Amino acid sequence: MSNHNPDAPKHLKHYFANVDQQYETSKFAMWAFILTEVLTFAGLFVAYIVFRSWYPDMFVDAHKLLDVNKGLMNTIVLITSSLTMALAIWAIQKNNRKLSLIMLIATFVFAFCFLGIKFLEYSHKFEVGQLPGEYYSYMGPEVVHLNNPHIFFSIYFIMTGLHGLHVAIGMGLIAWLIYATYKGNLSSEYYTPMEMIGIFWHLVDLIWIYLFPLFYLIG
Amino acid sequence: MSEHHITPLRTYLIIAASLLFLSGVTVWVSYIDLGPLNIVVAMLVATIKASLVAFFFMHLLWDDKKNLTMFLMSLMFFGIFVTITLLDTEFRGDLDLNPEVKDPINKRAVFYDTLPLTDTHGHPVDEHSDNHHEDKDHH
Amino acid sequence: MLDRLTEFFFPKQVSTFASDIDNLYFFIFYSSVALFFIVVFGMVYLAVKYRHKKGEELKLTSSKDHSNLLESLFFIIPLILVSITFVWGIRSYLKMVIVPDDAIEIKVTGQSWFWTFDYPDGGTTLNELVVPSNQPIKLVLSSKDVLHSFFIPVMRSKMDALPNRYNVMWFDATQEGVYDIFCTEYCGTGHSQMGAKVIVMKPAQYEEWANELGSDDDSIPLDELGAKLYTKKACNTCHTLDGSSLVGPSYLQTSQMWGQERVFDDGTSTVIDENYIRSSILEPQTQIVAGYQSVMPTYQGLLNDRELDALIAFLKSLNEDSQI
Amino acid sequence: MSENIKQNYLNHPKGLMSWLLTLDHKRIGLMYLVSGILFFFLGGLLALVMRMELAAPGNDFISNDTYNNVYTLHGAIMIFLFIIPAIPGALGNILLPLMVGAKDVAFPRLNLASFYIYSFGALFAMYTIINGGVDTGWTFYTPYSTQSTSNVVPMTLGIFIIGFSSILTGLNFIATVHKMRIPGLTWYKLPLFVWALYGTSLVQITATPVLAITMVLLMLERFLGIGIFDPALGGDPVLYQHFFWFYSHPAVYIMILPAFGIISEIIPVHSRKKIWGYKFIAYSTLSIAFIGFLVWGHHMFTSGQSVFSQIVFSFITYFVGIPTGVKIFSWILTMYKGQVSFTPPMLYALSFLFLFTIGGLTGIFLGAVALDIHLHDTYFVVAHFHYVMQGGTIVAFLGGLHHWWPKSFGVMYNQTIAKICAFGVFLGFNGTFFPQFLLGLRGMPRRYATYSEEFVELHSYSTFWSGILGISIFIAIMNLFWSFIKKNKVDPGSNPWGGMTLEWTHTSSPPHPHNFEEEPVLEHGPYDYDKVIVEKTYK
Repeated sequence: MSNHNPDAPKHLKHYFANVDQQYETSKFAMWAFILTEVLTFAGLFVAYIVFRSWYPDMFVDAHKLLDVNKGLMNTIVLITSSLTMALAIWAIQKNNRKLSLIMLIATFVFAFCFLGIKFLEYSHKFEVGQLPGEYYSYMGPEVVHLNNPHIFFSIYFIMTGLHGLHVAIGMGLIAWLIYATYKGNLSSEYYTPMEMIGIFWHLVDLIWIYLFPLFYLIG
Repeated sequence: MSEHHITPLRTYLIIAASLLFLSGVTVWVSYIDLGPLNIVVAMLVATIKASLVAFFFMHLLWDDKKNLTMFLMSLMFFGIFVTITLLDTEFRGDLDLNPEVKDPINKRAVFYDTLPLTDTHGHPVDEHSDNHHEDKDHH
Repeated sequence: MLDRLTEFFFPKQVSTFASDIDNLYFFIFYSSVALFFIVVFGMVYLAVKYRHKKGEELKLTSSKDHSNLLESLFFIIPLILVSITFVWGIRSYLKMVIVPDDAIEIKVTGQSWFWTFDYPDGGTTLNELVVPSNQPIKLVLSSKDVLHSFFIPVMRSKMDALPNRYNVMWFDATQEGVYDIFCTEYCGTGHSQMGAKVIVMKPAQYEEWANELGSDDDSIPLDELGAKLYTKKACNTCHTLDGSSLVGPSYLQTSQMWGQERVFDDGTSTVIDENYIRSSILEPQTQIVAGYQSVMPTYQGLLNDRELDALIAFLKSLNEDSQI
Repeated sequence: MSENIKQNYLNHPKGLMSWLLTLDHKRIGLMYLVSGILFFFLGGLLALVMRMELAAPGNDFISNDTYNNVYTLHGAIMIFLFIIPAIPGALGNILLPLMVGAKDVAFPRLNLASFYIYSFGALFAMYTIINGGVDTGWTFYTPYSTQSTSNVVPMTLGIFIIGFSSILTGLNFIATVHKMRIPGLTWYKLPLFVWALYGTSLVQITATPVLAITMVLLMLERFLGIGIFDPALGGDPVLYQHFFWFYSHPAVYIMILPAFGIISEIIPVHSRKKIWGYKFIAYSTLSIAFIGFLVWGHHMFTSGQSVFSQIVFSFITYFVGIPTGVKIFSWILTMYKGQVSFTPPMLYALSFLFLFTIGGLTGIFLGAVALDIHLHDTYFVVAHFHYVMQGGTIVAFLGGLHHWWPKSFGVMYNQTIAKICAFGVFLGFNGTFFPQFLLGLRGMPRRYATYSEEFVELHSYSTFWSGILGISIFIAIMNLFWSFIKKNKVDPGSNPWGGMTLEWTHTSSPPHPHNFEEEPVLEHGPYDYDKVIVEKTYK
């Protein structure tokens, strides 16, 4: 039992009966992890919903301070990166390592663009004092009549910040995937890590799909 | 691992195109004033987009249904959290016998009283040429 | 019998809804006792009856593992009991939230660590809620700093005091007397000392009291008035008279240091005199005595000039008393 | 069983590193057990300090501030460092893979990571103690927690980190139960402890993320004043309570469900009887786990939440009572026509039934809104949750330790001492906490360092018995560990209680490093005492 079956592929852990069991287990656990991710964001969505219903006018007016163009650009960037990620998995399934590698690098670059645009957005907000919480100091003519716009910016920064953190973590994971693919550790026989990180990356996209309209479009 | 479903390339491209198209649609719609329907439309579009991502990019359509169950469970618990919290926050003072319970005493946080007015670039407007107010802005 | 039991379990019943709540308690109590005895008796009976006797061989045991009758009973009996409890609980609760129209409204403000009561005709008391009997009283609660909770055991009533929000509770006292009020939402160092009293008076007596509110102190000497204020205004929560330090420095110590330098936590110091005492009551946050925390709330608006003078006189007198 | 039976997970491989870097679920379980017990002792010591202070009114023993620190740390340590991680982390880790016939959990590396994350979080909690404590209560209610000058941030950070460990353990167990069962071990043939751990894990992965985000928001409220929970900045403290209890009420079920599982194992084995209503117990576990998410507002009946939600929460709360009642009746009826032996684990199980029934029934008092308003935040609540958490969970945990001790570690404790201690725990517990129901009814608020004269008698009574409770628990646990030192070994093939699940029938005591010598084959269900006679073998 402890003697390992010599025919077993080297990525098969000894405590699994076969490759399929291992793959299915990882994937199922990944989805359980997605559940925890969704519920982490759930807390923030609840805060958003509650405060929006308490301060409807403030939310509508404060959202006009956000830059829709940058938001839309980020949406496009992120959707495209999702596509390239899916294609990277498709390529490795077809055992086309080179294409897979290109797609992963493209995903990485798009992720970088996303954070770049986010950085531009943030730095503008910092300049004009549209900051979270007590650091808020922007009293321009559009908002001077509003009650507590700092709450809108608190929620905006926390939600997009946590999302940005996920993008950054995703970038780290993708960088590792690029390395592993380059080294030839992944193939159509074994691409579990790419599939898992793919799911994570699509989740990041999925959350942005909600953040974008909630903050930039309908405030 | 040969039996795993491989989604055709065409599917991915079509899905990505629809996602981009829907993103355009939701921005376009946001410029039309539909009143309270605004949020409904935006959330509807977002949900369609999210389902496309989940079912096709994340392969839920072809996966073991347990994985889909996990995902739906997360949405269900999110729903529970929102709904029950709103039962409180939306209905405080709902008996209307005690109207004072309904709203906060001070609608606005105190620190706004000391904030100087600014222009759209965040620079203080010298309304009262009040010097010590300005220092506050430089942190 | 039930009265004796009520006395055993509960404090006095003073509000109109107290007896209803106690009856609800006894309904659940008796049902629970019955269920509990079924459980414990069944457990002991089965365990003893089917015990593995010494020398008895191990054998195959019965395969019985369900009984439709028993299982439906498990569902139905508790379901009936909890349904009654739920409906009763809600009915009594609604009585507790719907305030009668003719209620007298008193504003209650919690603050670390005392209660302030503002009466409808003007006038304020600290840590003493005075109300007429047989008259609905509506309390509008709020807090100046952290969460507090206003609990009157004899009225079976309790409500949190939130900062920046009002909460409402009401009661109708049926018996004159002096009863305890506790703070039941944890609020820091002085939480367990944040008690107050509710004084229920006959309506006529209350009228008299309300008319005199705020005008009764002119006749007594300053230091005696100060001694009264020391407990009435809750100074005693944080400042002792025997030299030991609680949350704040003892009055005795301050009194003994009269005319000497006092060092503050920012390194500055000042001479203890009337002005210093006055400003440390009205603006306690500006100068913090070294070794203590900045927790004292301001008494601006809670003490008039004569009362301030009285407290100062009282404090000064402590040193003289101790030397005798 | 073959020659190399002498090889077991405790002696192979050897060396400190082989322990620190072990991927073996049994070793990780043992590490959880030891650290959990240490925190249990620390928390217990703090409890005794509190009881000492409360023996008489006035501040005779410690000051208000010290008392506030002590009770906060008692709560936080017991909940976050002991009860929540200890049962799933220790007993669950050791037993779950054995019970489903797997060689390990689904992700051994994650399992080890989870232990180290827990230790790392615990370091923050310990730093809090060294640095002067934290005085907000384990609930960290805003705005007190945003204003307090004590170590709120290290403590919440520690809890945030421990949350991750909880999530990873949950993920691991769920994947293990779903995917690692041996062929033929269908859901309805699983031991009920596995069902209980499965329910627990579901709650862990669903509720804990919300705790994590709540702690983050609380820290941000302190650093940035974000205005979500702080009323001075437009936030709402009641919203904080919603966030906090969305996790912390389900957390009650994280704590109690594994205890249910342990009891469902002990009673049929020591009664040698098929368990009564297997499916009822299994499904009531899942339904309790689910309903647990809908009732958090009953912790907030005096907070000023809307009347509507008061009614809804009160209504749903009662639905927790019904599946719980079904379980209690099923456990009792399991003994019907069995062969009951009064072994130490069984004594703990019986005392669990007694104590938990009181804990459960007093919950009914608190669910009735009108009555809860009087009882809220009084000693009645303190007594109620100690009857559930200590009389329920910890008594079951002790029972479980005594039950699986010979299996997990291959040594047997002194059974006479164990029985005496079981009585001591039972008496000491009732003596300590029963008077507190009366205190609460008479209006004694909780979290008070001093109190008025009228409560003296009951308080001193409670303090007296708490000493007996403390000593009994301490001796009970020392008795267990003493068997290690005395090397009172049992035969590797022994099955002292005649258990029927895989861990008793298919592996040695202590188990083989890879759990099973040969691939286990399922021969009978977990409680088929009506079909097969399993001998009790010992030594």
